[in-house]
Amino acid sequence: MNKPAKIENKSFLEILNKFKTGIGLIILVVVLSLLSEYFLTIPNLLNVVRQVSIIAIISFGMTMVILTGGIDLSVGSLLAFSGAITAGMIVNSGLNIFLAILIGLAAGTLLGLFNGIAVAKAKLPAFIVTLAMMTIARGFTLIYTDGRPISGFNQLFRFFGAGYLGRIPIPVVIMLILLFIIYILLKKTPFGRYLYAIGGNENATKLSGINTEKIKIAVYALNGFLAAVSGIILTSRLNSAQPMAGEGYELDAIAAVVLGGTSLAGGSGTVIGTIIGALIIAVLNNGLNLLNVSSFYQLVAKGGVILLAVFLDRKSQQR
Amino acid sequence: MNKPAKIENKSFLEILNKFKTGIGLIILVVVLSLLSEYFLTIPNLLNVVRQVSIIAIISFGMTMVILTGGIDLSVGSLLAFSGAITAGMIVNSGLNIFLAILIGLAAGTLLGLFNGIAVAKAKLPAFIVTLAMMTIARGFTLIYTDGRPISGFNQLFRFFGAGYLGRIPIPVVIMLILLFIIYILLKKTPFGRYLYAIGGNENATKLSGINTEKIKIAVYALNGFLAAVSGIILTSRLNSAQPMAGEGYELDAIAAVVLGGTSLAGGSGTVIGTIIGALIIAVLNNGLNLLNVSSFYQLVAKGGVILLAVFLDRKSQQR
Amino acid sequence: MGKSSLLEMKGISKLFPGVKALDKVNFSLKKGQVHALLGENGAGKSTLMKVLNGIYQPDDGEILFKGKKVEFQGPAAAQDAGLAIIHQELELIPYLTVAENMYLGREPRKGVFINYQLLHQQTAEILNLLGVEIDPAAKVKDLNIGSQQMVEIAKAVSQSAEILVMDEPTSSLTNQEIEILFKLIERLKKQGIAIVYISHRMEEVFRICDQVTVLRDGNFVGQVATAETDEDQLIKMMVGRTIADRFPTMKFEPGAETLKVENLNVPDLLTDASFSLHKGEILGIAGLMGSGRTELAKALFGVFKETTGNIFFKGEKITIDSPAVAIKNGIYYLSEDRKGEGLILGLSVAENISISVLKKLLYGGTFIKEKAEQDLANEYIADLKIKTPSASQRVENLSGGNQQKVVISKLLSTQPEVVIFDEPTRGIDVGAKREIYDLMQQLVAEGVAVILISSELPEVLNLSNRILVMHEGKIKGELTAAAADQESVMKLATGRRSQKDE
Amino acid sequence: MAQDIKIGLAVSTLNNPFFVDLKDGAEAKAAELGIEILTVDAQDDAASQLSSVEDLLIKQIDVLIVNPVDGNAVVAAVSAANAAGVPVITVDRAAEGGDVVSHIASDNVAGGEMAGAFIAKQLGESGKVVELEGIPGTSAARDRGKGFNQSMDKYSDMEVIARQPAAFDRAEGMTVMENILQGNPEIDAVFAHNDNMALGAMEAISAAGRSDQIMIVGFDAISDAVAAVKAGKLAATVAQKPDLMGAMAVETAIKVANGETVPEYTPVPLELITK
Ligand SMILES: Nc1ncnc2c1ncn2[C@@H]1O[C@H](COP(=O)(O)OP(=O)(O)OP(=O)(O)O)[C@@H](O)[C@H]1O
Ligand SMILES: Nc1ncnc2c1ncn2[C@@H]1O[C@H](COP(=O)(O)OP(=O)(O)OP(=O)(O)O)[C@@H](O)[C@H]1O
Ligand SMILES: [Mg+2]
Ligand SMILES: [Mg+2]
Repeated sequence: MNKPAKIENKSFLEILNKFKTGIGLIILVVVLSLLSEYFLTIPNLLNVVRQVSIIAIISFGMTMVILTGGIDLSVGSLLAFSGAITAGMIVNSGLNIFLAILIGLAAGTLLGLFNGIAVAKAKLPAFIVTLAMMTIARGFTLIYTDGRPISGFNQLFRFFGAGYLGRIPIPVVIMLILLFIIYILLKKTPFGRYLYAIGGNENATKLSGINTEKIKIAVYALNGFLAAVSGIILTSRLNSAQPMAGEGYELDAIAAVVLGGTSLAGGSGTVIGTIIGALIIAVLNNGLNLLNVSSFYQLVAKGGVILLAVFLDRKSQQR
Repeated sequence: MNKPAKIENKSFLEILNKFKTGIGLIILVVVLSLLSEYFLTIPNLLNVVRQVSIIAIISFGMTMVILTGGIDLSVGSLLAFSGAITAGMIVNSGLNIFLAILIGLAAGTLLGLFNGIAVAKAKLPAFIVTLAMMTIARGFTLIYTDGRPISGFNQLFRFFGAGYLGRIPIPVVIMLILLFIIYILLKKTPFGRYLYAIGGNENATKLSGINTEKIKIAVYALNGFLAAVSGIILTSRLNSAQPMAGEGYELDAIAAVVLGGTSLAGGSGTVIGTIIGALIIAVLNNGLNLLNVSSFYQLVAKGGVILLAVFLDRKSQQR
Repeated sequence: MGKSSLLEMKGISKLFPGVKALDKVNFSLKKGQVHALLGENGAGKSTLMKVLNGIYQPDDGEILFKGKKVEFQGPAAAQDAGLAIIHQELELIPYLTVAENMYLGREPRKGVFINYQLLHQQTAEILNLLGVEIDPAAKVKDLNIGSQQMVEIAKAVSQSAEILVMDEPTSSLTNQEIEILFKLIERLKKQGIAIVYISHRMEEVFRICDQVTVLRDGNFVGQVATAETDEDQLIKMMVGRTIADRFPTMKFEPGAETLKVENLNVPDLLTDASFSLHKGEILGIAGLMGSGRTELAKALFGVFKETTGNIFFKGEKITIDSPAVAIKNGIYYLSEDRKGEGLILGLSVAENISISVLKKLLYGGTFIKEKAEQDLANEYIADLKIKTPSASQRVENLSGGNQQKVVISKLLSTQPEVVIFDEPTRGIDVGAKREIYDLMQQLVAEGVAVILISSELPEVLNLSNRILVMHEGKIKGELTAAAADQESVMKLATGRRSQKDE
Repeated sequence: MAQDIKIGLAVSTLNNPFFVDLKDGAEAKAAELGIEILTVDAQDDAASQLSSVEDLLIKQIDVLIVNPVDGNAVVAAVSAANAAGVPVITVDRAAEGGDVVSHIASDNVAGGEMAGAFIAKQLGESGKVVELEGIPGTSAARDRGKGFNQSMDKYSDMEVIARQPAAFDRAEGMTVMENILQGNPEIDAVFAHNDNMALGAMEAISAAGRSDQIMIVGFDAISDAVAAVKAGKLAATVAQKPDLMGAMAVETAIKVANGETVPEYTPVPLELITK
């Protein structure tokens, strides 16, 4: 039988494919380096990774949600809500910073948990549940902040968004740690494998005796948690909790996930792909600014490059 | 055998279900009538149907796209683009109104066609293609209008958005005509049947000798066309083409479709459900305005009611 | 049903909305017994086993396991108690590996992590035990159906259960793999494991089963020892009447050449396929699983883009680059994958039957004539005896055999001149099988040219006029009906020697 | 002399004609003086503004002109510029911290008050008024609303009977106004936080045939609105001079780059445009 040969063949192709998404990024980097002398400099690259960190952290959570075949449109609002709660706890209620952060994280997790219960237990479509949550959490945020930004933090709190470890910005450090943890979670733990299983064939997973509802609830809660982490970093970075923060981030995060090769139908994808996808978007934004492309043309260019990137990626997968 | 009983049973349940989405709407109407004396008046109801027409027309197209298992996030931008082109043709290029409208419709259809080709031929994920198109078409619109509204039409053009047939606003007339046509299209023609078939099992449909690619391309083009119709009505109604018109409409349209009971996975759903879904959203907006609910609480209430509506709907389907 | 019963199911009833799938069914099983569960499609076999495994809760009746009353709240509870099931429909996760699938929910762990080393080791052991060569680290999506079925079997075996349910485990296995399975069953039996065996293949039942329980329309018909019964009696119990012969006597009057294929190639899948096909004959294609029979059929049907070679239809060269073109030319392919490629489950029986000819059922070239569509469907429902409450029933709710008849109706509605049947009787009960054979007979009599691909060798041998044998994407030889027997076909199929028309 | 000065201009959004005018004013001035100007657009997202300012700093600009999305959030961007030794000028909205050498703006609170006073005067200090609010949480919505309501509070017989958000959007302004019209048979005036909403409301009111009963006041003086005021369809609009603002910002930036001293605050005149 020629079966073993076939399998080797396949996985070789797959490696090539994984590589391909990365290649899209590399091509982009090379082109931008040629076009702008500022692009390939250490300060700018640090700049780009710092910029990517907020969206990247959200898109890690989004990857997990999408792996199960779900979607979460509420992340941008959860981000704003958690940021606002944290800021409010510090500025208005005068809480200890770490306690405030804990409460902020809990707030995001809780709303995520609600998403999860509505999707897993009540069996409502994730799209609608999280769309409703997007509106509701935004409302909560505006009510809580009375529509005004909250600001006035001390230096310690600013560390999370604006601090450095050596030359590496703290948001990047946090992002890398989370990337590592989630990579391991997906690759090495039963929980991670169950996410793929649920996305691949939920019924079969249930028949294998796995409590799929619990897993799905956990994923949405985790996603809320990660949105909260982003929200707190953003609040710290901007030195202000903006009630409208994170608007539209859900689409950026989903785009990063799909550019990274994760199927929207669930069941296949990696968080490494996602970070590459997020980097493509961030490098693009940065490059277009450096090239001084005017903002209307930026929209066209950004859409075009995303289309091209996913086209190249799928092309390579088709053969 | 007790099988005949089963079928009657099923279709009875199905009728009840269809009815249920409508019941959600009826409950909403009753509650609002009790809360506001202005709600259940002829002028206000005409008002609501006129308001719903724009989103409804888009969501008819969205229903078809979603039936095939696809999605279109670009409708809001296509709406703006077509409106701007039409307005530009009239105001800047001084074209005849009908010619201008034809060009506007062609513009929307063309971009929709591009979506279709990218999805059907290049086999790219609809989510990403239309997300990119959302950005690109918005960019085109901003470039074409230089970010400024275009206005200054004659009375004839204003007829489409602001005119009346008897007491019925023209946008409502157009919406009803389109509703009828699309209802027939879906129910009575091979094209409509193929949409359900593709959403149900694309592979099997192809092997049954149907050119699924052509059908899918046509659906996205049709969706672009309907977005253009909406865009032209909106431009006429506002007496101005706004470059940022239609932002976020894609989510409203998708929400209407899903509230109307169409499955996001494709293969099942009706355009009648969609119009009910769109009405739920419009009635809700209208009611909250009439009740003078303050803006932040409106968000929470809107999200909550959508969640409730879909919950009741799914609840009734589960038994 | 003595004291030593390992399992007793008594008076089990199960109602689905409007369908009584099980009506006071009894079933008992002893330690070390291989017990066949027989019945037509839709008789309730799978449902009974799902009740046993805690997937469904019975509406009535009780289950005694080792003499104690049990109520499994879910599959996990049944697994813990020592029950395992091989599902009729493959229930595997495409993007997970073989090992991950086998131990899904039961992964060996090292702290919070999966112990992959141990996992692969355990998997390899089980696979070795079964004697199949499958890489534990391969993704399931990259395996062919047969290997996937073996993984499903291995998964159940790995649970070291006391009762093992096998729901049609052989429907997509090669003969070789079936032999492996039977050896495994013997071994498990010796270890005292009780096996429930569901199959539509009589010869298998007589070969490995001790006892037979028969269900009909959700009712318990009877239980007999295999040694004390014969095929005819079992068939009578199943369908309520006797079926004279398993195969009809075929009469061929091959006419003019309908199809001539020269050097048909599909990169990596098919090499230089050449053959001809005549009106009024059945051309059988035999081969092991993975030999490229399906690819040959699909290449003819225009599924692949990179096909090369010449196809002559009634002497005229044609280019088939899509199924639509093939159907226009009077060629129709019946897929081996009923759910994946044959049916649109959410649509009704009528909508499925009419889909290929919808354009011929129009008013003014635009609107579907619903009456004509219903009539068309009802005609086939009557002709093919499709068991359905009405033409507007969703296909999803039909049993497997009746679903297959719907796909065949779809094919017939196009009035094809060339029909390619790919595994037309997979998972189909004896009664329905015979009906499908009769239908082929009728097609041939009407002058249709038929290609029959089947992994059930008796089917190919009994029904074909000529037989092509494939191996590794190549046609290895052609045999006439008279010259062909099990042995000569297998020789070619395993690639041992090449020959032409012996 | 000024030839090799490089100015960075970070605009809050170009999806609004007001800021397009601001940008055009700045770019026209820069072109006139032969100065390089790099424009970035934050699309009303504070985080995106910070990122794009960082990108500008990478390009070693000499002066940063920033039109903040939000006064608090922009502090991070201002600090980044400060850290890079780049002087910062704010336009239209002020930064709540960091070192800003000059601020150029018209006063939105004052504008809101101006509109309120105008309405009160026209109505004889007694009447029912509707307020169409901008996007909740934006400073323009906050400040214009604040000014307007401060002036309303001064008159005991002026009553704000409905207050609804309409997203600074014309279609939304129309829809919301339609709904308010249904619920309120008596309305004397509408104040909208921008002209887009005012023009939307105007369409709704004229469709309802109540144009002669309700006066409408907008904000921004975009060209459509000015035309409507001329035609007597809008009662007034509060004019800011965005193009002037942009031009003044560039002039100030050049002075800063050349080491000249500039005033800390330069007010740009506001003007109530009436027929
Ligand atoms: N989940 C379900 N919902 C509704 N009806 C069902 C369901 N599962 C099975 N049925 C019905 O119950 C009956 C028994 O089905 P079952 O699957 O047990 O048959 P089977 O004997 O295994 O047939 P086959 O040989 O085709 O596998 C059929 O009429 C089937 O349509
Ligand atoms: N979609 C596919 N992608 C890649 N390889 C495939 C695909 N489908 C089939 N193959 C491979 O092509 C070869 C032939 O397929 P297949 O098993 O369907 O052959 P067959 O002779 O029709 O067998 P059978 O009909 O008994 O299943 C096998 O090696 C199979 O793994
Ligand atoms: Mg079964
Ligand atoms: Mg095959």
